[in-house]
Amino acid sequence: MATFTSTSRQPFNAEHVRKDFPFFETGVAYLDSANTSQRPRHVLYAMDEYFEQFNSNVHRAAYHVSEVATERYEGTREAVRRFINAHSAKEVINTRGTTEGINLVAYSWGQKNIKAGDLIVLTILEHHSNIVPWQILAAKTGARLEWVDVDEQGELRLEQYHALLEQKPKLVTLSQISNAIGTINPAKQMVHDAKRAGATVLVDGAQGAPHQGVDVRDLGCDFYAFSGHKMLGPTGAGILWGRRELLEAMDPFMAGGDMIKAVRQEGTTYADLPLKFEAGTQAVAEVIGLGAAIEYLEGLGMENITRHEREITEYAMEALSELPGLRIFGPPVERRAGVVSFEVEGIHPHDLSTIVDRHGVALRAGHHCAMPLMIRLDVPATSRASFYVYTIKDDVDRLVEAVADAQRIFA
Amino acid sequence: MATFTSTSRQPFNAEHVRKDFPFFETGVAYLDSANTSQRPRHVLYAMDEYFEQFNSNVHRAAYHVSEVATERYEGTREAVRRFINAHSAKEVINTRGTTEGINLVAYSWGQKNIKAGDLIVLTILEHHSNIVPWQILAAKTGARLEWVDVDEQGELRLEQYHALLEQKPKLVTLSQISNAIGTINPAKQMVHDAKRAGATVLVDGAQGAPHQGVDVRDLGCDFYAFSGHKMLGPTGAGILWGRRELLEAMDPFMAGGDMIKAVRQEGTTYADLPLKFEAGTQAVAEVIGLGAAIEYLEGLGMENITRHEREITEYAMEALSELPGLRIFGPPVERRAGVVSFEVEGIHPHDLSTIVDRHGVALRAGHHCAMPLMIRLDVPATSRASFYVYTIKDDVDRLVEAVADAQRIFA
Amino acid sequence: MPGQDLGVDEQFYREYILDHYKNPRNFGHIEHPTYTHEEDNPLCGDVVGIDLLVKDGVVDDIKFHGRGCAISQASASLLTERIKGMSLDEARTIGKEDVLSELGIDISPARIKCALLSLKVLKAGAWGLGEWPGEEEG
Amino acid sequence: MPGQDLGVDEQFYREYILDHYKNPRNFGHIEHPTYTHEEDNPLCGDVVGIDLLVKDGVVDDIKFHGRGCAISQASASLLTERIKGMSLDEARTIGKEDVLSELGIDISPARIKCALLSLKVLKAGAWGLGEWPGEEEG
Ligand SMILES: Cc1ncc(COP(=O)(O)O)c(C=O)c1O
Ligand SMILES: Cc1ncc(COP(=O)(O)O)c(C=O)c1O
Repeated sequence: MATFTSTSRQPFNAEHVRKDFPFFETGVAYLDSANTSQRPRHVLYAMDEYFEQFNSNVHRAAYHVSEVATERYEGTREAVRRFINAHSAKEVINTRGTTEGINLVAYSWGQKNIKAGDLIVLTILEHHSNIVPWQILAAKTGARLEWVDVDEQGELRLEQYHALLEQKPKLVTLSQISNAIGTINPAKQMVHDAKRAGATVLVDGAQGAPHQGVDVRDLGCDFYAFSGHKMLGPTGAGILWGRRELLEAMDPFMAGGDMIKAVRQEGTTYADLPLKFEAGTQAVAEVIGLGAAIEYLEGLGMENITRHEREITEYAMEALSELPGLRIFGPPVERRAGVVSFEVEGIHPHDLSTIVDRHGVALRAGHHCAMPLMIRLDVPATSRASFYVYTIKDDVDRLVEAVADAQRIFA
Repeated sequence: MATFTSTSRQPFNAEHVRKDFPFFETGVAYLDSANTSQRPRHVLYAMDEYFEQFNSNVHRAAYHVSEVATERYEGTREAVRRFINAHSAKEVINTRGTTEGINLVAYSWGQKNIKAGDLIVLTILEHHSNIVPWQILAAKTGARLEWVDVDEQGELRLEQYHALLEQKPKLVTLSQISNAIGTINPAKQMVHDAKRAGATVLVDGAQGAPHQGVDVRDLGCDFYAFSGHKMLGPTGAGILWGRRELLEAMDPFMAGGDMIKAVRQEGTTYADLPLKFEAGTQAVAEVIGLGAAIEYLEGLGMENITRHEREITEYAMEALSELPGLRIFGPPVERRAGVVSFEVEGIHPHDLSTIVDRHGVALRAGHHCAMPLMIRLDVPATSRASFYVYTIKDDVDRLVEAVADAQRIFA
Repeated sequence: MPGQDLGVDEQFYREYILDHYKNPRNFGHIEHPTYTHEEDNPLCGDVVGIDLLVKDGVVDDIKFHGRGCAISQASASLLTERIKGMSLDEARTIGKEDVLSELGIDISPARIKCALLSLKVLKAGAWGLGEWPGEEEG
Repeated sequence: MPGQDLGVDEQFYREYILDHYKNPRNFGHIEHPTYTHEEDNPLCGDVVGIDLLVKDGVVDDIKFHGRGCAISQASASLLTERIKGMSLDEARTIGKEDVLSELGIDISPARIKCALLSLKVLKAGAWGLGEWPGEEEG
């Protein structure tokens, strides 16, 4: 295994952390980590090691290199189990990312358990990946969707949520953190209340897992989906965690190699968890890379990461607020993850993005896959800066300068 | 872009090709390429370049690095279009691999088009990934499955196939090449006949694309699925090609970010092809790697590859046949791809695999995800050696020696 | 690489683009248009609608409305200026390249859709073209 | 790394394993067994079935049948030898480690299932254990 960088041993220091990420040699101020993160050498090395030393498929073969590959592949499963504090690694399913995880639940759990007239509760903060699968399921089954609204600060209206829970929803689905405006939802309390109301609960952890971490047993939900590529891992690997009893009662999602016990012309028996849900050749190198990313995050310490992001976020909110005509969406910094979504009077977010890009600042403009929220906020799009372990104040300074320049141009 | 190795300019020479693959420094005689291939530096560099220089998500952002990433990502789509000679890059859908591609068709096309009593024809040579999705679809819809059998050489019984076509199947699905015993099916003729009988036709190109290449328009099928990881590409990226009219008439498979035009609380409109079928963050680095693999294959020339594999296969069949008690399954070398599946009297394939592994020979033992075929051949498992662009006669010699050693041990 | 391009913004958002954005020409509606059509670019929320009044095969009047980024709105404004008074036949020959060169700036792939939205409205709507080749971009 | 391990095969497939494979002890069936159970390992097609005759809490007779690789069959043969004559209570304490150490060879992860198939049959079948912890391997 590539030896771990010394970063982890020292008190957290983003300037040092940054050195582990080859991308920063480009000089770009990367402010789009809520979209996808950069990846440290530790992760790239883990994948290269696979490609160079034990490149082979997993589970299927009895020769040595394949056994090493299998061990590493399954090693990630155990690392994930530890990272999210799941009861068993059997509950940890490899997916391409959050979207596949949610779709898996919508197909395999939803089509079996949701019936006409059933209520599905979601929130206006959700990412399209946690909206559209339920719209489709509702349309197919005749179930009803109800949305929890937000208040003026972009925080969920809990009294409305509780009123909806009285209608005994079959499923409640919510994000731990909003990718669009950074709201940290009171997920634990909401899950608790939903469970008491008898609902099955899915938590979209796409932003939660990378920035806050999670203890799925403490959180109390039934399903938890997240993406490796947003937490320093490679593209192509993500995780769905589910409670064993639920996963066992579900039909497979995709079918094919590796998810079977025995295939006969007359019919097929399926493999036990977790392989039942991993049909076909998986993203072996990427799963191994995800394991390395988790190792790296654990080395930094999730609390350090959250604290660092809070600092940067506070700094960014203050600095941006000083610009005239700039309006920030979402809650105060105490209930906000490392995301600052804003609009600048008179400059469309896309124009702003183009101009700051010419200053070497990568700023996201758009609806952030949260169109219902944009409509609710009554904006066509926002500009969004999002932060991670490697973000430094200089990145924020460059953003502020670039925005000021755009204001000069558009004045 | 990493500069292309000079390999391509010279007449094909596996000894040279091999030098592009870092894995071979391990000294392992890798004979499991039908399972997954090794990857050349050209592919690893393309991914590293992404991670180091323009690591970002695609389609969603307006800043420079994301535009470069999008350009490369879409560049693969065009490379695939060219490689398979599709009419339009819109027909090229990114998947994790063959299994996901087939499942996509089974869900999105199958659940809409297959009705109770309909006939689905497949073959006994199929991989589980081209069996189990249809068993599930048949069970759900009440459709019938009929299997085309093989003769004693492991070649499809075409008279039986034609009899089945008279029953007007709704869907015919077949592999271009059998991964288990290497049979090259007369796919073009079979597709032609199936189309004449009015069927929709899927071809499983998991072995065809890497070893023979394909011209989907010449082949005449409606869907063609294959895996990047079997053709020098990274794990986690594969392709489904489909005829535009069919893809357009299909519902999406997975839903979420990027596959939408507009999401409203009241309902959602879907993106045009190909994005309609690419929900959520894709395996960006891996798709870019797949593009590099295709470039590399084109540099070598598919005809050279096929010719080289034929030579190695012929050599291997001759050498193995000289061992006492060794029986090779499947057709003569003229109608066989680079796969030699065999059994050795008195030695179980797993024991054989373990012993040759100790000689540094990676040989696959098992059912090769083709259990119905194993039952038909009346063996619990076989040993399988499979070859690719980098296989040299020395690999085969080492296999033969190792098998001879196993025979001494088990004598 | 970016980061080195400081100072080129003024060039990128040329004076006259900003001028067309802030003071759009032919902005508004025509009361009884011969053709009228509106399209949006859902990805970024840009909207452009165009009303055409055709007399004797000539574009007698043209107005646009909409909202969105400077590129989409300036490009619409420029397009209306160009087309007004043209014969329909001549107007039909206007292509992507014309629009882009008239903008006179280096449009990045992600912004091409913004730049071409007004042309798309004209082609897909007013001239009833089903498929719009500009979709291939971006 | 492999490739350097040439010559160790004889050690790996020790004489007595091959002997148990070629000349399995206690092979066959018991006419009226107290317990009988069969399992297969679908992945590689190994099959092992075990019949047990229990008298006064003691394994009076045991026979196995099956087919598969040397490891699975030799391991079954060794297990029957070990258990015959044992009290049921004692036999129940036999664990994975016992079976693996009795084989006395270095079993690679992919072959663990072969080595433990007979123990699984005993535990899951004859002793009615629902879940078999050995599943966690491989
Ligand atoms: C013929 C055939 N079909 C389908 C597959 C499944 O491909 P994948 O595992 O990449 O999804 C394979 C390989 O395993 C194959 O050889
Ligand atoms: C909150 C949230 N949910 C879901 C997703 C979808 O994740 P992915 O695109 O990795 O499937 C994202 C990221 O895009 C997200 O931020």
